[in-house]
Amino acid sequence: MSRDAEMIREISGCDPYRCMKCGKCSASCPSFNEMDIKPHQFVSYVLRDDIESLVNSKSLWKCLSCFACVERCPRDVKPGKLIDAARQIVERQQGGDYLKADEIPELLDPDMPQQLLVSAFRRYRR
Amino acid sequence: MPMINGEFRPKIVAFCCNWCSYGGADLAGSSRLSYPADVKIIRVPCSGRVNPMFILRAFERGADGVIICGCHPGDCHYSTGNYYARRRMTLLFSMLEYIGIENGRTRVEWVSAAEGVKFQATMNEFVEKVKSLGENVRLGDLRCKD
Amino acid sequence: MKYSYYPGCTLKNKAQDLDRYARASALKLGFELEEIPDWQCCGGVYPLGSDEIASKLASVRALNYAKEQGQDLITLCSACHHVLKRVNDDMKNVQDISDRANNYMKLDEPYRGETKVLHFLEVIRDVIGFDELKKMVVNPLTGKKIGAYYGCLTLRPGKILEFDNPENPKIMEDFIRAIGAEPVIYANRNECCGGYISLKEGEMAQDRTKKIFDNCTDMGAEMLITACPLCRYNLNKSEADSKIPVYYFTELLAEALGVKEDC
Amino acid sequence: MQRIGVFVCHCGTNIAATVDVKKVAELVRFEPGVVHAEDYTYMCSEVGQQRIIDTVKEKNLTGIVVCSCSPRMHEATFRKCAEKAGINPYMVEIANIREHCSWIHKDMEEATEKAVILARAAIAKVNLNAPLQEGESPVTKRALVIGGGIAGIQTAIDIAEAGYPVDIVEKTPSIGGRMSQLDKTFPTLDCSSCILTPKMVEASAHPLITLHTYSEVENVSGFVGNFEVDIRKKARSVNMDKCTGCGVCMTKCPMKKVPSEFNRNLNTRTAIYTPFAQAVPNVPVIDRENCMYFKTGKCGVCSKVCQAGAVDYEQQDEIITEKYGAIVVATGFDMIKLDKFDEYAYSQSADVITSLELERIMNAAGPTSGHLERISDGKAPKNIVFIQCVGSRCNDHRGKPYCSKICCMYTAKHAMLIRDKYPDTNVTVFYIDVRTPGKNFDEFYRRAVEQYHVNYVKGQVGKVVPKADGTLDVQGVDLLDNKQIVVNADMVVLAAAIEPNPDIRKIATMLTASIDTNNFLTEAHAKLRPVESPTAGIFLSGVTQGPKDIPETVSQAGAAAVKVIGLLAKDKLKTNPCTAKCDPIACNGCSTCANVCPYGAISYEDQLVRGPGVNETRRVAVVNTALCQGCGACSASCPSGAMDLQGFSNRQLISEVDAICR
Repeated sequence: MSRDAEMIREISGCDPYRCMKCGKCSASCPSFNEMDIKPHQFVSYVLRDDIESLVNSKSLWKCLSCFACVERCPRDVKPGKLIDAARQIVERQQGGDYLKADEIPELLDPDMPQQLLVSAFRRYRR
Repeated sequence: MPMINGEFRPKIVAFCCNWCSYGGADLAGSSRLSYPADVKIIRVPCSGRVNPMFILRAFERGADGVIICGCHPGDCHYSTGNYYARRRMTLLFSMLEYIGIENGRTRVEWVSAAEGVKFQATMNEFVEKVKSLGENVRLGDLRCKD
Repeated sequence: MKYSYYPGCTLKNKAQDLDRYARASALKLGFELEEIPDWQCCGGVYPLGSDEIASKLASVRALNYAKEQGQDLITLCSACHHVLKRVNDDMKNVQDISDRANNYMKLDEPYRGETKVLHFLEVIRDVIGFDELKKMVVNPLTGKKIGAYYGCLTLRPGKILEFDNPENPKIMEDFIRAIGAEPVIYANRNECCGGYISLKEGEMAQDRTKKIFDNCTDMGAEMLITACPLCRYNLNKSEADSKIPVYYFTELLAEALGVKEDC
Repeated sequence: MQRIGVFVCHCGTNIAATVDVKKVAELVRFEPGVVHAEDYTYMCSEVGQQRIIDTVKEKNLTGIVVCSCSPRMHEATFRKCAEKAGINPYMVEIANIREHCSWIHKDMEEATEKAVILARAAIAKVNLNAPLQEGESPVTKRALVIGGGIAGIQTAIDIAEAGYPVDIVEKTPSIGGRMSQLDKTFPTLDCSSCILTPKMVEASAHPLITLHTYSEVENVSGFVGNFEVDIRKKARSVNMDKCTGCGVCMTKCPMKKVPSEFNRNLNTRTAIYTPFAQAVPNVPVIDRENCMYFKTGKCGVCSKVCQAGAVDYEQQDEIITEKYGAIVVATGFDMIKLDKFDEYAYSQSADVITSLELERIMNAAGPTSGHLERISDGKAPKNIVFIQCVGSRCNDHRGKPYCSKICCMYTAKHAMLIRDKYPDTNVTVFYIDVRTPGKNFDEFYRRAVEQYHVNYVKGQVGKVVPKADGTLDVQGVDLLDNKQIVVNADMVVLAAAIEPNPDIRKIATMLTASIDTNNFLTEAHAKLRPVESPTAGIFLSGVTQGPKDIPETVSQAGAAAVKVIGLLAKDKLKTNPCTAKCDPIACNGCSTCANVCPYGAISYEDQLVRGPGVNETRRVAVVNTALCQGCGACSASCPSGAMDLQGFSNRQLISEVDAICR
């Protein structure tokens, strides 16, 4: 297993081998349609060691961290945590922040709660 | 200190009741769930059969840890043997601690015949714990030393 | 009864009413919210990585402060509630995180998750009781059909937050009943509003909120209540035809208790 | 001094691949008492056993150590072999160098060293072994079956047909069990009642079968061949001998709002009731918790209308005690509660139902008289979604880790029956895997797809959203299409996991039968003794041992019956000679041992004790070997060391400890 795959397992604390490919995560995911790699496929990418595709996937930035997949996964695999780990690899190693500071002013709107910015920063940037 | 490749290898005696834990150990075996070879199992009909004398003897003869495994509470093949074992061992272990045999060297665990995985996990944990405590020097009978 | 109170960033700014109404209602209900001095932002999202420590320390500080005061800690914002409860669970049950966080903190006495974290609603349910609340209501919202919107952060993961049944919660429905209105139960009340995604993918958030409004209005809701400033923002930004007004639950609480005008 | 032979088994490569068997034989040759040591490929084979017999004779052996697999596997084999060779079978000890050594270690040196130590311990023990004689105990030629479902009924009929009396204890007012709730059965679509009812009648009419319905086992004592069981016969409030089964009481009972357990609470029953029309015995019971008379003292309608004068409000629970030689557990299953699976909206919508509820709806005697109707509004559903594996194959806190085994087939059955009877109804099945091993099973499932055009979708359902118009939006995934889909349904059917009857814990404890982590009873050997409990005299029938369908249950019920018959056919049983023994010289009659003995096997008598410096008559402990089961609790608690356990004596166990710690 590659270092990245190892790291994903370590950061997430998830064991992809427990997955039985039932699709419960993809059935629950509110962002399914916007994702290129679907939640139930995350596991296969980690097991196949194809972290490259995973970190370049749009899905990383479409996950809402709503934990529906985590709550409902019958095998305790927690795909949501896997995708978050992949996101962190991107942010930590490759500086591939999804949100640049200079983008912000134009995204702002006067009603926007601080919480949104804080959360987005946490999720999108190192 | 018994060392293999520079690593301390403890002597561990496991008393396993014939009905549950011995079967659990068999299941661990047939499921190929490995645990350190330091553990040697003695079959007893019931955890309630284990006389405190056996444990003292083991420590005297240089054992570094002793574990007693029986049926889960309520599941004893002889109804109540494991309850007696639990009470007896609680007393014995606190006395042993008093004379310097650390609590980590003694343990009572319930393992059913269906719990091969638990047997393995218990043994792995116990061996690690005993290893971290090092050799038992407190009760060793000097006459038995080389 | 006094509680350590962790308001969180948004309640100091964009969601001041959530905070104001809560404080006034609390006094009326017979407990006091003592704001934790120098609290720091929880970060809005719980850091999922099992090796993340620094981002959890702000929560640990607040939790430890409450422990020192010998008080339970109350939050109002769903996100703060989520982060604080989960960090608290880590401190209690995840040895590695707990040890490392304590190493950073260098407290006189290590913090091991002793503080009890409560959502404002949990205090009403578990300490005061909905029956008691009902008795204190002076302006019952009779006839109003209200949908509760929980979102994700208050409920999941159910095993750690232990807030309510994560798939079929009832705490807000009981609350709605207690203030004299009629709860409208709809399945999507625990589906995500889009969260922070609305910053960069507005259409995604539009799609999520539409699903929620479609479902709750279909079941007959006339207004929604929420505990989360972010949920409220996203719902308010919705362009769905089925859109209905969204309030913080504290606003309705203050109204029912007759303290809204004091705020 | 013993003359011991050590026989090291290769078990093919099972042992020999990781343990240097030759070295083991070589190293133990010089242990005290050992006069012979050899290794052989398969010690348990006929050739292997003959080698042991020949060596015993040739070298005049008095004891045998076999280093092989677990004694739980082949101890009996080698004891018989010793007996053939002319030495006492209890002079054999097994060193378990397979399960406890070769199978779990990889390093040859390490495994060999451990094997030698285990062999030394066994040798040390044999050095102290003494010949033991098995005793005999009589067999009560009567069997008890706990549970009156198809498993219990079949076992009882088979035992009775062999000429032995059998009692069935059934908790509910009627025998029949789960099978009586079913509509049709797969894979042949027989009507369940049509094949079950005759069996129920046969059981009740059989001269050798006694039914104790509305009864529960309260206490069990004794041991194989000689169990004594207390059975609580709950007060029926109806005299079984007088009741004619006319049913007038049930039609007149004013309390009609009690949820019907038999119909899975889909409709109601009266307070005086039989669970279903074909109940056996066809005698109602009064549900005292819901009966007006018992609650308020007013009413008494049933008593007034009963022409036979059978209603008896004064009836009390009765406890009877019976003796049995064997006990069969056939307590069956229930479906898990679905309160942790609210994403399927089971508790939010009346039209989300379990498969067992659908069985009742489809059943002509059920709450809708067999018409497929929605529970909420009585309308015929046009779109039905089935969801598989609800709570099965879960290793989280919500469900069960095992496959419930029957759901794939009954769902195919339901889908097929619905499409057959209501061809304009669309049926969608969300599945993870379709598991259909069994004769004509896969063909059956394929028929559902090919002939009845049932829409099978590989994937799970994430959420069921009830809508204002009464329909349900089922959001799932089609994994093969890689699409999230929403199916609008009128009815959703959940294949909830099955779990053992919740009473099984209590029953297993009474029987001292072991139970696994999922509350299924453990078999004595998973492959070779699947219908026997490790506790002698206890047998397993049906789902109590693990999930299974009707054909499998019936086969297993028959197998359990055969084992029972084999036991009851014996006039005497050999008893375990490893019993406790008291040394009167050391015994001071303190009673500690009698207090811990779970079998009451220890009594005290005045004996003339003679020994070095002793010559007096005093009170000493005496063991009744017929009652003693050999647990050794007495010997561990004896303060003076007088009480010892033969076969596991203090000296023997200490010698093992010494050998290991050497």
